[in-house]
Amino acid sequence: MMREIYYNQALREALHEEMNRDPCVFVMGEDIGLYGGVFKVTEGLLAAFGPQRVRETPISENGFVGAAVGASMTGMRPVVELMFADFAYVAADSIFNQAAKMRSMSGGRVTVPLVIRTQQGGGRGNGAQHSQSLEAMFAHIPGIKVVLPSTPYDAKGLLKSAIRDENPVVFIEHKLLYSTRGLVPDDEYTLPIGQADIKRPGSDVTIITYSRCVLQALAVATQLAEEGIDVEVLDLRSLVPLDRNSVLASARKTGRVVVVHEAHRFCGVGAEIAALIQEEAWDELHAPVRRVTAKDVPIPVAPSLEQAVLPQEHDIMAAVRCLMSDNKNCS
Amino acid sequence: MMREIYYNQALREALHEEMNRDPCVFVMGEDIGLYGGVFKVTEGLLAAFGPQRVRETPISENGFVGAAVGASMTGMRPVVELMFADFAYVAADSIFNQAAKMRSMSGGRVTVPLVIRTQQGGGRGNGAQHSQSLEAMFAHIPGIKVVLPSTPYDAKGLLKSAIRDENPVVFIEHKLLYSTRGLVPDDEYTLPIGQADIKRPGSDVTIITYSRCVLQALAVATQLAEEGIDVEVLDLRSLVPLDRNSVLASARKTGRVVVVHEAHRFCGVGAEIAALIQEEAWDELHAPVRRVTAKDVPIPVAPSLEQAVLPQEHDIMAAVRCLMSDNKNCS
Amino acid sequence: MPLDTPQLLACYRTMLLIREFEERAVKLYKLGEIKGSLHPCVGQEATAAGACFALRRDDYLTCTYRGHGQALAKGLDPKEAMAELLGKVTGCSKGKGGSMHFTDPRVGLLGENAIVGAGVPIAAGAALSAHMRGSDQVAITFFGDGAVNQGLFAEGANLAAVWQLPLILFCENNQYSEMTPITATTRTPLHVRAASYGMPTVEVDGNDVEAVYEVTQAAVTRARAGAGPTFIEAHTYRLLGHMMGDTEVYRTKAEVAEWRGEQRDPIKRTRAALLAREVSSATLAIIEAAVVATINEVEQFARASMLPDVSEVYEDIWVAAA
Amino acid sequence: MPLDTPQLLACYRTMLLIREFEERAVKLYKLGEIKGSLHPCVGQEATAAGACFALRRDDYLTCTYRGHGQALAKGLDPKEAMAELLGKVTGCSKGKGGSMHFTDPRVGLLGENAIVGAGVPIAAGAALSAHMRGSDQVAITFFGDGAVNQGLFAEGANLAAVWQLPLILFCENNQYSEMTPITATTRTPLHVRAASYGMPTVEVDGNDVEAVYEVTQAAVTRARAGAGPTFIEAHTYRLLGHMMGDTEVYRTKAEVAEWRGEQRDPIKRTRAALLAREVSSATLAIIEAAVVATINEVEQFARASMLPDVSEVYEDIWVAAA
Ligand SMILES: Cc1ncc(C[n+]2csc(CCOP(=O)(O)OP(=O)(O)O)c2C)c(N)n1
Ligand SMILES: Cc1ncc(C[n+]2csc(CCOP(=O)(O)OP(=O)(O)O)c2C)c(N)n1
Ligand SMILES: [Mg+2]
Ligand SMILES: [Mg+2]
Repeated sequence: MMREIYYNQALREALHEEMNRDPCVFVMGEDIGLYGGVFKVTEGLLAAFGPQRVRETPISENGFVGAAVGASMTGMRPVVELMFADFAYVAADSIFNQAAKMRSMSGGRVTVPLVIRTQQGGGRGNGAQHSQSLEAMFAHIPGIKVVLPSTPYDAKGLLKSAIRDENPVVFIEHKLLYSTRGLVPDDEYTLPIGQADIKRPGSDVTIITYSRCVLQALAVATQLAEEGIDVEVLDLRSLVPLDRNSVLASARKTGRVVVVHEAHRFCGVGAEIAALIQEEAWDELHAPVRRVTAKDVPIPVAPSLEQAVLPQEHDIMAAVRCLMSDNKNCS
Repeated sequence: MMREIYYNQALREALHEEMNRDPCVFVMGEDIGLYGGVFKVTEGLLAAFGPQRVRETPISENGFVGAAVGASMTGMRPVVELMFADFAYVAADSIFNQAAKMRSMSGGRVTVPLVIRTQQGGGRGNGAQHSQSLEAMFAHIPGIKVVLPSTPYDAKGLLKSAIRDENPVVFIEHKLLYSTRGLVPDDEYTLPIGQADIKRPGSDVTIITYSRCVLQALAVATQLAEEGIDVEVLDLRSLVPLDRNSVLASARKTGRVVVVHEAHRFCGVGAEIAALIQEEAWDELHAPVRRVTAKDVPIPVAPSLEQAVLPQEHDIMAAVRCLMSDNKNCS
Repeated sequence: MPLDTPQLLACYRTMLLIREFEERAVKLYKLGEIKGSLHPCVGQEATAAGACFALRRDDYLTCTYRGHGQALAKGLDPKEAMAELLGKVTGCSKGKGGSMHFTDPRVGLLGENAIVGAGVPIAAGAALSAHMRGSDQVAITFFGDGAVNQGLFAEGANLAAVWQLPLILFCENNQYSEMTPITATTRTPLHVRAASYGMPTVEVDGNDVEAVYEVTQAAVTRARAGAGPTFIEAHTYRLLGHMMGDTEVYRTKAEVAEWRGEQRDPIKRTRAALLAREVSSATLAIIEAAVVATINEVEQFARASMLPDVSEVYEDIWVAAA
Repeated sequence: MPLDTPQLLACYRTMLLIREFEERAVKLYKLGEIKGSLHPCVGQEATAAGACFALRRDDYLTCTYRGHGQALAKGLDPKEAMAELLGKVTGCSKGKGGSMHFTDPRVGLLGENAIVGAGVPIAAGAALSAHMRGSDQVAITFFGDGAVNQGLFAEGANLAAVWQLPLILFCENNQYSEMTPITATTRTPLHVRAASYGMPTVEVDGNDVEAVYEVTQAAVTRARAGAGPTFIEAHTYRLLGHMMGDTEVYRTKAEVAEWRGEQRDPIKRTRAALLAREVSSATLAIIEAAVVATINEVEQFARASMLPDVSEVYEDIWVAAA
């Protein structure tokens, strides 16, 4: 049986179930206890599990992510909430120099089963320091899995898998997804990390994307279907590991690819996917891989500008139409 | 007239001349005074300019880079030494949330004429936390110029320009370049930031690279010339701004491109260059753009492994030969 | 030196302006005219007004997302401030920065900051700059109780102490960092933590504008004289939620009501003090009406202004070469 | 409780082992057998030996690039340690970590760290883990004087204090951070900085192994009893340069010579203390010879071991799903 629930509710269920299942799982972060987190993901956990396992932290991200690394090396399974992905910069050492490298530096003797949950993205006018999308940074440095679910179903199943994973996982939610709804099974389930999902099959063009942009891509696909353009929407769901097979299979099938993301363009995931596809599927491509991304400027607050900086449906539409046309210089 | 001097000497001359020219220029960092910095770039500056302008800092990178941001907003021109690029993680907030965004967030009312000098790269067995190449991270986040000189001549001319630039500049040296030598004019000169340099013209294949890999590319080009393969080596010199025109012109000329860098592959600069070239020069390419990069694992210490992880001349050679062959699956 | 009556009146006017500005912003937020983030400083007007009254226009200031009051007290044009909240091109940052990034170097305002603690090193750098240029400018940085737990505070405070910078570290201890009481995140008083870097500290009733002025004035005098930094811990309280939408489950209505009372609310207290100094209530009424009129104009200006044109997107990122 | 003579002999042996290990590593570095980074702890053997003698094998330890001594004192096999320095596959990290990343969870060693300050939060997390699992394990973190200036120290110390974690923060104040005297980067004693978080602190002569043991033992007892963290400031000195190649322009030969003398060198002092307890010099000579023999074997083992095969490159990054 399925129920329709919110994305943040799906995450909450995942946390609740995993904390019930395994006493080593605990959550920590800022304002996650009584208040239930500023996006309400941890609501109710304090009442259910008490302050030891729902641990309020001082505003010291590098410190408490570092502490989570130490706890995860010694038998616990911390799930840390980083309130905004933008705060990854203050926690960057603990994430990139510690969590990501600990296993390798110990020759495999230690494991770091740590989850860092965070949320990112723009569209709410929160400004340059609260709207960034940082997945490319997390994915560039080896040693951390990077997961970005787009639906309540994926969010729940992937968060449960992230918590059970023996590796550090950065689990990136999107601030505009919390209030979206979707069907989620009553029964327990998990989803494997590292498998992309065809959210809509199609034959003319592939849109490769993840997180909130999946919703935009699906809306675009629906509109373009009316024009007779059959769009496939491939949701990567995780960047590390990347489901190369699904990416290449879809690229080979349609021969036309647009990559869409809210992160900046330069050295973003779009660049990686484009580079990969042209390397591996050169002869099957009908046209270059196109990218629809945020512009390479800090995210401004004014709604007029924020919209212009972040990828919009019409931008995706234009890129798809460009690929379907014979004009190589249209986008 | 030209003299042959070391790379670190070239940098030292640039600092010395700029500090002489402009009393607002000052340097700060760890152990840069009496000791002259662990790579000896600031040697002699303390004696010449005194402890106010050659300022020894506590080990608090986020703090002193933040202070440099504040000083640069208020009339000074700090040149900060970050001893290893790997420490950018502890300073990441001051770099990415502050320096990079300050001008935009103020609607252009403030300027941040700040230089962060650092060095990066592997090859010395310094391990996972002291060997990283982080240029893609600096370049991904808009608002900072990113410069990586490969020769003493470029190092001096570009550092002087970086100091005079009104924008924040991350100036990335390479630990294995300090002891390399090259010709540098006696007379004062500067080099514009944002212009790539053809270090060797060629007609068959373009190697696009920067920093120490330029030396590897030139060595490869010399060897391949004996086989009759004429390699062009394009030294980007800066990633932000990127000299798109030179990149595309060379790609169009040869139709075959290898990008080489020591940073990790996933979402690295190679991905960006490959994505850009296939977007813009699709019809002129004879083969997909190839990448020769560090493998996506933390840099190990053992010499056997470190060499296997970092790009070597034979890797570059193989990629070039692959492009010259008809076999698309060779690399 | 205590404030004389005209000075206290000036502070009162500033406090009223801040209160009225913030309440108007809340109204505009509820109307959907302001989007994104809004962290009102209602209740904390005395720290802003009292501390900034001790500063010169060319002194430097950094503060936080809750810094509207300090920005206005330092001299930011309220029209530019409100327009910025609405994301208008007439805003102090042309609508690019928004509520958490008011900046105006013309009045020494080096920026609010949305990263807790980040303003401390930046202000230390401004103080260093003043010192190196041989100017007698000082810098002040406002931050909350929760910020003292951030490594950025520790590093910035240490730099200020070691380099004996002309910096005032002004901590507004309003008892909560977001929804978490400060007692849950530190075991010792904040001024004890600051003193450990080797700088004088002082505690003050942050809702007493005269007291705030006096301790800040003393710190500024020390700083200008080259005697180094001072840490001020001002006890205060925010009367509204941490941000718009805060359900305030973490505190009781009674606690808030007490701080809204005659004994605690800084504006009510200053009003009473002025009356006690025999300023007439008619005089006060004139000031009060004038502030409301100003904020009406401010609102009108902000609403009538245009959103930035899309062509602005690539502006204000880079300074072009000369 | 003071050390009895067999215990002091055990500590003496550990100190000798560390000294011999480090001097051998220096020799191998000069021969080109060891590459990369090497930060010898010669002169600081008493802190390692004394503190670790107060720990159980299942207690946790983090330390720095200068932590070879602590790693060995905690029980790391010196063969694995030396092989790691040479980047050999028999090393504790299979040659992947090198000099700055000795790790062995089997003896509680959670890693040296090449980032100044980073070991503090990690150890705090291990202490939290012990506490949450209801174990009576404690964690200790060693760091230098310079690390106290890092935000990571501040944040980690505060977590330990607020959560009353079973953590010992062990500061080896050797007067310099790299080439910079600590007096240039802090205005107050380091234990004052630590005390401000609300934890007991103690200063100790770090070259007196008995004293180091006693203060650490007391801190461990407190921590095991659930009474929270302790900060120990141990005054010591490194007799060699910060790293290989350090020109040591920042200190005088006389200063170093003094610390090498009978009154200061921790090994000479312990030897004298043992003789004063009427341990015969013959007994000591046997121990000394045994340590040299051990290190000879260690060197042989490390040199004879193989470099890791290139096929190892992708190993030890990810744990495969069960
Ligand atoms: C580095 C960082 N961590 C977390 C946040 C989220 N956050 C915004 S305000 C705040 C509380 C700050 O409390 P305090 O310093 O007491 O200031 P107040 O809001 O009470 O004025 C938090 C945790 C942030 N903006 N930056
Ligand atoms: C975050 C960071 N900044 C700078 C360095 C470079 N560095 C390595 S050791 C060191 C000095 C540390 O001094 P201290 O903490 O006193 O330890 P000691 O070396 O004296 O044992 C510095 C600055 C580093 N490794 N990490
Ligand atoms: Mg507060
Ligand atoms: Mg030291």
